[in-house]
Amino acid sequence: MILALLLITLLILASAAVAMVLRNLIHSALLLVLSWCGIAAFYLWAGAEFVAFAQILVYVGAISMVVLFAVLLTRPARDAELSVPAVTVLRVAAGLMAAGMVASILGLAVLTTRFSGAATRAPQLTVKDLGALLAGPHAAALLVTGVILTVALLGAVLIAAPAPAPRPEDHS
Amino acid sequence: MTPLTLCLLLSCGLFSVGLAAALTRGNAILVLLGVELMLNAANLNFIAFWRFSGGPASTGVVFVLFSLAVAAAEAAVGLALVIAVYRHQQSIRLQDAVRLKG
Amino acid sequence: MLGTGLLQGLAVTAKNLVGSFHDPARLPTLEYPEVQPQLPEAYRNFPFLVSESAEDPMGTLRCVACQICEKECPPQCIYIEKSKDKKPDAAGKQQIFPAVFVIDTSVCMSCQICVEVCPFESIKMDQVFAIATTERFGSLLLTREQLAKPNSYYHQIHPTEAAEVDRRLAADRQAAEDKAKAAAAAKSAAPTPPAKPATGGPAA
Amino acid sequence: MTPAAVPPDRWLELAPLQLRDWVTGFLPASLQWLATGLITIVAILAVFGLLFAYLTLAERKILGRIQNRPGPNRTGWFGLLQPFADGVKALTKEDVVPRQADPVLHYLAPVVLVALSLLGFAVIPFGRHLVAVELDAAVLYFFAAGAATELAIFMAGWASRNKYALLAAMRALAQLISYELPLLLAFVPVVMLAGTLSTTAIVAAQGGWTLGVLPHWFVLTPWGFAGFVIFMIAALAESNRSPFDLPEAESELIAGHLTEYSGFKYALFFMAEYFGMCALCGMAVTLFLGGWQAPCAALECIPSYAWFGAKLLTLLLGFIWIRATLPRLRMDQLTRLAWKFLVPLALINLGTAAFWSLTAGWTGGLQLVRWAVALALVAGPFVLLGRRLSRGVAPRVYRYASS
Repeated sequence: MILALLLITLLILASAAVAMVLRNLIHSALLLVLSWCGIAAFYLWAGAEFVAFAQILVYVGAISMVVLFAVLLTRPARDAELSVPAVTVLRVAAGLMAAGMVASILGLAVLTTRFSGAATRAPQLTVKDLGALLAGPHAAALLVTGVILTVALLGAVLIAAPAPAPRPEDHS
Repeated sequence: MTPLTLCLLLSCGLFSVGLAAALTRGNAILVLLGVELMLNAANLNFIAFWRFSGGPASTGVVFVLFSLAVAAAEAAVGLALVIAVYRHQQSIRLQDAVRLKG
Repeated sequence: MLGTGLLQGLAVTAKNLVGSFHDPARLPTLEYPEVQPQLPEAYRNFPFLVSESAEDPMGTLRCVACQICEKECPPQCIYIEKSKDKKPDAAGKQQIFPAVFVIDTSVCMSCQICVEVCPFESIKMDQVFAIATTERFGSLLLTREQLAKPNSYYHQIHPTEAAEVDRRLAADRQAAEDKAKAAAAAKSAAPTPPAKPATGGPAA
Repeated sequence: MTPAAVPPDRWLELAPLQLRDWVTGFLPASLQWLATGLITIVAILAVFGLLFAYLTLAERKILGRIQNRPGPNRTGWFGLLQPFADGVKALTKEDVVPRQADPVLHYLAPVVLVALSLLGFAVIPFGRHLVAVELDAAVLYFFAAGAATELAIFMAGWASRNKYALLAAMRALAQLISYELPLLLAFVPVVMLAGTLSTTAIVAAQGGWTLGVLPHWFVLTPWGFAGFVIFMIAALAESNRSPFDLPEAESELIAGHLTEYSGFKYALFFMAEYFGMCALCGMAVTLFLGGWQAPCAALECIPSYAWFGAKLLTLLLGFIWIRATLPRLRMDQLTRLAWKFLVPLALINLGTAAFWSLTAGWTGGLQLVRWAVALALVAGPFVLLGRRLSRGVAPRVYRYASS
């Protein structure tokens, strides 16, 4: 059990870290998909079946597609990539330091806290219970989420839709 | 080390990886993906506490479901923004997106 | 309404599927090597040489090696060497014959120009299309012996055309005989040659 | 899996299970769970592998007949050995990898695709007692597994470093994103009415007959029929079958994402396409056509897996028939059909299903009202949206080919 968790942890962290370092965007996106699959495996391990499948459906089925599409639609021009220097060392160092500090603070907090009542058995939660929860106490939140999704979809279409064709004098 | 601690450390590590990517990488898409990773790290926490709290409440799972929906919305809008920026700047490096007027 | 066109299309294909089991018009495929196709009379692909008799094809070739086809052939796939000696043809006249007559069928484009230009009706189009060989060069180079086919075969594959050719040849032969007879008769009737016309003769 | 609940004369029903138990009986008890799992996997692989082999033959034969030619008939009796000849040919062909290609992704794509397309079979109940894994969220699992196949197609197209393959990859992404939505929306009414995401429970909910002849399959209700049609159209697109085979449109993109694949990798893509098709059709059978339920009470003596197989084959032959009939769509027509026609219809269908679920208690004359309203809710939007979809498209006039 703990061995499986360790393996999953390794998979998630390694693929995410490598994905964030790679230069090839397609490779990073595909590795991130692997990481997301690892997270779904973690949910399965924890007994949250429904969430795991939803995670795969949303992340692997939808978000990864959109990301890959965005990568393909935004190929950087060759000369632009060469002329501008890549991310500066200072920036990288600062970013890594910030992330490291966050990681150490969080890790220390986790390691020093004593959690009460470590359950050994996964709580039983059937899909039916989940549906009752979503449609009962959390119905308002569900509706709001639906509205957010709709608005986000429309907004995304509006933002990404091509602007009306520029007039001839706009071309330089 | 209890499994719960390991789960929390995993989520902490994932969060840091996402944060590091968002801070260091110049590519807008990778920054977005870093933010997604941070969201996922938060979800991991919810599930871990739900699994090991031992209580009857299932709020953790429900919250993760909402969080997934919001993450999908965030990705859609974020990538649409990236494409819009690319259309103006012909680049998706965040350092290049310095002009307010397209 | 939307979708009716789709259903119509599906009906058409279903009719074909069912019909192919009982309606020969909906399954015209021949199982080729076992069932040979009935070629239409006008079908033609590569040239062959017509000989008068099946027993002695080399002796009775109509070809007189005039080399017109060789010169006219657009892809230049015909090669002819004239014979040194002469042989009597079908009419009994002494003629040169082709010592070598080769057609490279890998080059031939089946244009039938050789047939059009041949003054002796000696090259015609064949109907054999299964000429695949296991090598690239030698087997596709058809020699005189492989090309020669009797007139009866020509009648078999293109009956209408062959009958017409025979009629024409017979008429020619008849005309030649008549001319020869007339010449002979004139010779016997008037032993002295007629006087040369006063005008138009070549200056000797 | 309760063999005790079945009468003893139904031994055919239980024969596969008994065979499996007989084989695992030779092993020590500690290994039996492993052997059971392995036997299930091997059985699924063997059955669907063979089905794949003969489906390719059937497809070629039927396409041939529809195009007025006999199809392959030389290898073996009636061409029955043709799939194996093809297999040997694919295995012995040279595997060409372009020098510019991304070697890892190029290699991984077919493997991942086949693996993912096999995952779906785990939750399909092939018979009364034949389901590999009983999951609470089985339907969700199935579509999650199916959603990942698009990535493999993208990997194939992108890793080939070929412009046609890349175009195919982008087309595949656009197409699969577009049709994922109607596919998912089409089965939601089923989940609503059955009240469960478990495939076995959904099949059980379709059991029983009215008067012993009319089965309670979901396809025989207005919303079920609409959902079934939408599901099948989306399934055609999801499995990249004609008329939605834009990613591998031969006439424009050579072979799309398959351009740079040869030999056994190509065969794997082919296999994955047919596995995906079988899985989607199996899910359609489970969701709408009553799964392994017999069509009338008198025919229940035939084992349930035979019924499932018959329904599955019917749907697969329908796919082949459609492939032989309809010409390929254009990219804009494809996405327009998904977003402006199928998605609204599927959403309205949700409302129809809700109405149907709310009026479950109506009887007598009200039952007629219920049917009339539901039919109107299905047919009205179809006609109206259809009119919108085909606006500006005049009926085609055949000037030279009129019959």
